[in-house]
Amino acid sequence: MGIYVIRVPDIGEGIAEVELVAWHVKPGDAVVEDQHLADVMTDKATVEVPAHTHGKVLALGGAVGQVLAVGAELVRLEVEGEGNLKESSLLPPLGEGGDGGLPAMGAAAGRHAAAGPHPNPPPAGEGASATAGREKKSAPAPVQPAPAATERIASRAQPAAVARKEGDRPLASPAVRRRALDMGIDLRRVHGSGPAGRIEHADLDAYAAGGQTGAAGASPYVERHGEEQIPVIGLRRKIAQKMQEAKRRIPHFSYVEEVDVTELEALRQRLNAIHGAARGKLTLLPFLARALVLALREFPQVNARYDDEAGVVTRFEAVHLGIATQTDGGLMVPVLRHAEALDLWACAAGVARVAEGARTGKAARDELSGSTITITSLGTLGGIVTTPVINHPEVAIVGVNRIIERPMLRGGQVVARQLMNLSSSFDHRVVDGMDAARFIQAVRALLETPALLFVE
Amino acid sequence: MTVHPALTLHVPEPTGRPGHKTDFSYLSTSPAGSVRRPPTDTPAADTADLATSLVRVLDDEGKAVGPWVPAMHPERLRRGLRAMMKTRIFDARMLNAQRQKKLSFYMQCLGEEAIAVAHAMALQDGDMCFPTYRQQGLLLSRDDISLVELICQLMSNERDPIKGRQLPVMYSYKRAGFFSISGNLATQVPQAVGWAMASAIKGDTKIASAWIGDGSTAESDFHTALTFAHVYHAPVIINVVNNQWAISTFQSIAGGEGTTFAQRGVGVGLASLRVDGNDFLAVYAASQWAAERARTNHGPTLIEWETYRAGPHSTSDDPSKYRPADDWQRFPLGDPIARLKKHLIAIGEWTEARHEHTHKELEIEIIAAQKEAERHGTLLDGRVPSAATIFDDVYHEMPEHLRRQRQQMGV
Amino acid sequence: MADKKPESKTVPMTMIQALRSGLDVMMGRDDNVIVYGEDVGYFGGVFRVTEGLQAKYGKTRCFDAPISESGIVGTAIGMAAYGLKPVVEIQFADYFYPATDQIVSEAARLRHRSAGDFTASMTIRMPCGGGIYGGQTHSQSPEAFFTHVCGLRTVMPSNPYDAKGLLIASIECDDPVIFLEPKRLYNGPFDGHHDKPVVPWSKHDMGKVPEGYFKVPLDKAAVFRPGKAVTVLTYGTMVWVAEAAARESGIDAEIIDLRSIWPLDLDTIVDSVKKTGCCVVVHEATRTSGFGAELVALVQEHCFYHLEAPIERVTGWDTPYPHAQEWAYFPGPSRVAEALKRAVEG
Amino acid sequence: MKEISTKLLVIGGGPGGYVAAIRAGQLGVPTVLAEGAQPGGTCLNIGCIPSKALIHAAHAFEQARHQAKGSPLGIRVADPGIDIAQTVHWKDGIVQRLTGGVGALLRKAGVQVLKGWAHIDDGKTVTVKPNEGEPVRVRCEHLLLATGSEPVELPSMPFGGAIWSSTQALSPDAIPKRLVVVGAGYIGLELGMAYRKLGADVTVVEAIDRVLPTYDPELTQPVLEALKKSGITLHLGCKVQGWDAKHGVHVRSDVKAEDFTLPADRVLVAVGRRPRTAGFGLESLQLDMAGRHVAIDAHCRTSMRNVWAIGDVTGEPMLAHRAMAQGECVAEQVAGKNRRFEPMAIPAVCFTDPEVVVAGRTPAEAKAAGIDCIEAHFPFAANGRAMTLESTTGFVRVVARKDNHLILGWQAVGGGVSELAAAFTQSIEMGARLEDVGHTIHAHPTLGEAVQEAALRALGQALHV
Repeated sequence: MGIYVIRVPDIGEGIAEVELVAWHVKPGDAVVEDQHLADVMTDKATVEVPAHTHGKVLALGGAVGQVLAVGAELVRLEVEGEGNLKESSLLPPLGEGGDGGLPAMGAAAGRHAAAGPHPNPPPAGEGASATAGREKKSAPAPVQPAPAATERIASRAQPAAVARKEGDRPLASPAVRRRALDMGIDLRRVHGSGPAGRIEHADLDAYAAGGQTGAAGASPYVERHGEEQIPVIGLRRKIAQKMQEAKRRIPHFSYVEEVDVTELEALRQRLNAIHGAARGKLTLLPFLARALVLALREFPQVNARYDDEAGVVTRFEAVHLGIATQTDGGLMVPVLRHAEALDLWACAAGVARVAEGARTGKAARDELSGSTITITSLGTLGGIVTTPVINHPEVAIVGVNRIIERPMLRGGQVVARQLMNLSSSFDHRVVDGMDAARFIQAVRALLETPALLFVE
Repeated sequence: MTVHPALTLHVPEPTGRPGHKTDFSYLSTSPAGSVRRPPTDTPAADTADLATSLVRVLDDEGKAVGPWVPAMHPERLRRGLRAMMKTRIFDARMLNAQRQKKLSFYMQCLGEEAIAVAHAMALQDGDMCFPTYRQQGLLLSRDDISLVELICQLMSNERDPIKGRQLPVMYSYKRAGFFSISGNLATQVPQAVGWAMASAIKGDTKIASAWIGDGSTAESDFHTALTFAHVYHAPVIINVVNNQWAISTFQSIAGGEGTTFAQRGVGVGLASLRVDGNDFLAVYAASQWAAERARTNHGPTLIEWETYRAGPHSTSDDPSKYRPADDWQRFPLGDPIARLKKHLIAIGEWTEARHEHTHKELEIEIIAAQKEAERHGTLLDGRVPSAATIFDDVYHEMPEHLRRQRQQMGV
Repeated sequence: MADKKPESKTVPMTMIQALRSGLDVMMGRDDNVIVYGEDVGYFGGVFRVTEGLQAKYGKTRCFDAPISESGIVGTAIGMAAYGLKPVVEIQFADYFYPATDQIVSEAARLRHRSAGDFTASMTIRMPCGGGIYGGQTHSQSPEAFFTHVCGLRTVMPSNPYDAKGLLIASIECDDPVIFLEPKRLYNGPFDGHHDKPVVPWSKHDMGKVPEGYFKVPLDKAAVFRPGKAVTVLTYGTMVWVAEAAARESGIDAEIIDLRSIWPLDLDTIVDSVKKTGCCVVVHEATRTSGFGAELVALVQEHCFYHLEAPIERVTGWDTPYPHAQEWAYFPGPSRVAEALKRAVEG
Repeated sequence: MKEISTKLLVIGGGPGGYVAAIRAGQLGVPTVLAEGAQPGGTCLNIGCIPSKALIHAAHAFEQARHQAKGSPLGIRVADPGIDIAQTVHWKDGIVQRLTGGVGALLRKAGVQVLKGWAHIDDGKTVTVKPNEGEPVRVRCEHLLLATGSEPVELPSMPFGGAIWSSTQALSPDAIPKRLVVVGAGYIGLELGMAYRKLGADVTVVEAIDRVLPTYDPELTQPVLEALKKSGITLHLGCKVQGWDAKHGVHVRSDVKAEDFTLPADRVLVAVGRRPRTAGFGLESLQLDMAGRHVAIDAHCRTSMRNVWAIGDVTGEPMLAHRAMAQGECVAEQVAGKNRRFEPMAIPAVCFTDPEVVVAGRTPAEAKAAGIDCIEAHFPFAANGRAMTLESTTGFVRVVARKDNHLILGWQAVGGGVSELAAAFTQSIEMGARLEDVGHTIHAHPTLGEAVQEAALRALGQALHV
């Protein structure tokens, strides 16, 4: 028998260390080639580490949450033949982001409403946790036929306030169920505080008295003592580090300007009406991207990355657009490369693709790094003004606030116009206030007369 | 340029109103036996004179005179008399029941009994009548239609053969050649012509007999039917029962002033007769004539039967508001039952005593039938056919939307 | 479409020839079948539908009638009461009004009011619909008058094959049937593009009709064009207009040809709307209280939870049918296409 | 005809019907109950109760004979015998006491009982024809169909004479020497095993290739072994073709080459039960049907307004306790309350020897429903009480969700396990988890301990195995 050591893979781009996010095997387990051993995390993506050969797990190289240097020992296997302990060969770089298995901890635990006293994940090795997330829609075999249409009115009119898997019947004792019928309360909208989400009499009373609005909104009269410690690990830890770094090292200067997007919106809706069915619907983003591409031509210093240690600012002709995207694990910034070469629809499709890649963890490597300027938007929750944090090492970030219709004076007349704020932040070390203001005014001019967007 | 007087609109009026007697001179009549009887294959155009004269057989003394005297055995006359009496007594009893709310509605044929009864005796089994609601005599003159069943229809009770779906008196008896009565006026006349055309198309021997009141002849369906009957020489008899009144409208408003309804037939090309409707023998004779004409492929006949609607239009009508109360007594053509009774006595085939006895016998029979019918419920006591049955017979086979609606009704 | 495999040879037929063949087959099989109406005898009908029938079956089986719609229908009821199977023609659907009393109070009610003692098994054929510059009294689509009358069946074919199959089924049916024939489809399918030359039925697979006896059931709608994006409920000429709208708009519409307008094949409709989630109703007849209103009511009753958009209706305007402005009134493919888009985009 | 009107008319006085009537009466609803035979229906008169009585008697007699052959318990019994007439008399006594009791309860609740056969005229009118005397027409506001089910008859062997249905088998005039049972369902085996214990030579013929086909094989294995041990001959995968006095039952086998005959003094046909929907005008209501059963919704409403249906006539599971629960549910709705019939689980018990109980989902059903579950067994061989009852075959099995240990189902086979049914459905209905049952003190020594142990074992904390 021999010893075969599997080391922490070098995922590329000079990544120094990785974080161990989940184990899928435990000492003593027999493993087969390519079996999914563990998940490790860089600031780019989560990567699955497969077994290189058959063997039995002797030892694990670290605990979940521990940071390991690239090349460090990850798993030690007992294998047939003499193994690889002798030469310390660098392991072949892992395939493109692995086959996209969900990080054991990430998505699965989050979505499943398994409240209750089980903070730690089910014991590893059960092999179940990875599948827990992918539970098929369980079609409960109710003894009685599906609820009559009238019941569906109630459930349809008010979406169930309690995150239960669709089709699960609310757990309640016969006594609670009968009282609910008498009180005309649909149990599907009552939060169950009991074990496995069971609805207790107290819950029913709370619902009836305070009219429990949602899962979180506890009735004001009931004390809550639950606490939950969540270690800042994985993607969350990465985000924390980057934000801290950006805030600490970059003197942010924010500049907010109001843009009249009435014409722009009219154009957008016209294009959607004509080409929407065939080419897909356009949001505001592609137009803004177009505006940035044109404006950056006059203000290259905004389309740059600043390596403050080396003291070098690299300006780019290409516009690699960072798209701030909210994922289940937290904020990620996938990159739409060469935005300058994309027309409105291609840009829209590209944004959708990279955002989806980030959300599902399937983003290709080059789609997760290399952006030269970033756009961030909270969509309808855009707020009036924001102070976005620059995506280090970039030097600028453009934030889009919400569009609202307000009375404006035009030619002495009060007319309704659609207005939108752009809240942008700049690295004051390399971008002076005047340049930043003029850059934003250039973008504003393009957006306010959209025809200019199509003039090279 | 000549000066014309102002134009005036002529609105016909009856000669009598409540409080002053009717002048019946408007009613042109002919002496009994004076009107000729042409062969049944005579050309229609030659019957113009018969459309204005009045065929009568019984004279004032009750003797049968003239060329129209039918060959009728006294036993069949007695059966006719009995049928007329039965119809009149039945009407009287049912009027009573309506007053007691056992029926919701009733219509009598007081004073017109001879027309339906005698006409029925002139038809054959299989012929089809298309009656109005005042020809109950066609059914009451038969011995194969149960009085109990008729009364069950009047009471819309559980034994009503048409399941409480029609107003009382709107019978339907295909087996007795009595087409389902419709509440709409004159619709049955073109239907009768169609039925006759069908019989002809199939080379059958059955004929049709359509019925209509003087008032309804104003309906377009009546004129259309005359045209179709003439065009296709349909084997049909079209009976216009001119009982002078359409609810409160005198027959002149229907176009009878200065002319006769029978002349309409001649105008279209139908053989036409005008006959004394209260003269049992004349009715039988004229009906026989028309039936033979039709059955021998010589086409249709229009007969106007002069009579008088002695009673109200229906239980919801009060004639005292629009005509003199003594009209019927003074009506020149008299009472059909009295005239036939007088004739039978005159020829020694009947006596007052037998008349009295028959009257009592009929009353007992009708009262018993009413009692029996009431055992199956009345509209009043709610024992009517189940509401579930209203969904039957809308279509030949019940479509799904009706099955679902019955589920929603819950019965 | 072909619900029972017909055995006989299939030949190209226009809708006129298909109807004639239907009458011919039935008159041959059942000598109680009588055909009459204005000009239908010696001349063979103003649209030539009954051409040759009098010559073949004699004057007492196929004959002309006086110009009296109430007389034609009234006598037909009498014939049906006798036991015949009259198939009468109202020369233009616009002329049925004088026969309304006979149709509604008599034919439709006879079975019910006599508890089955008498029945009126008859078929009343009426050429209907516009598209031929017929003006306001040769273009109307009166189906809504009849669907409101219980006891009547209302049928409208959209192609020669269905025309013959449905006519035979109507004649054999024991109920009174109002058989509406879209005259613009007599010679070929019409998709609303009036500027294009007429495509004859011979160039269309629905123009191939078996010569012998076959029936298309009265209680079954046809999925004229399967699709997933939106359900179009329509009948008659509008079936072809809807198909053109779907083709030109690129929207994958499922077109249901009702064929039997009432009683209605509700299951086919509900299944389709539940699948697509949106619905467009199309008919030539005027909008208010048109039969489309009933279809909308039924769809919202049975598919409320599956609807993702309001149900659209494309109909004739609430005006008398114009002569010169025919194509402004006639619901064409562009109006239908707009409705499809509104329904799909919600 | 005499006519009465009421608010609720119940057709059928079986468990569903009489419970609905009593409950409605208690709630002040004017109620009429039409029952052609005895109150209590199949269950009390020719079903559950009499069959359990016969099974008990047979078991007692078999025990006596077992002890007579030298009992390890040291009991001495001389020449045991049975007077079957007295047994039937004893059973009939129980039935009369119960049907009498139901009659009293109905009277106490103010229910008007019409003893006669109902015929439906329309959705709100029923004519009740008594065996003698004048028919009565009843008009009602609410009509409740509780007509139950009847044994399925084989066309080749109609009931009568030597061909028994379960009804005749429960009132035997004598114990047949050779009894052939057609159908290895719960009725066939319950009575087949009872008659074996009464001394009859029993042969069971079943078309399907295993006994109690509606239960899972692991559960019925102990029953199969008991059948073989008791000397009952079993012909699986065989279909009966007919019967004649000389040769007995003609059987065609999928497995064997030729057909064969089984001599028989009596033949018990127990191939299933079908809903009683014919012969009283039900079809005239044109209700929506579910196959041969009346279709109902979660309120026990049929497709017709204010017409309700409960019990066997509405289909599977055809169990008396389901009918009773539905009866109560309907009565309370007629009284104006808001009720739904949506139990989390309905137990089913088979009184073979050993007994079988199922409640909730089996492991196979849970997997089929895509639920990630865990299961655990606890054998009675490791249960002290079972040993003291000389009955250590069988086990208790629990099925629960893997993620939150919510109990999904219980199954058990073994002597006396029918009494565990209450614990099983109580735990499922209450939404209990393995921990709830595992950490409840179960009395020692009882068969119930096996329930606790099964739960603990599922949690990986088994103590006694």
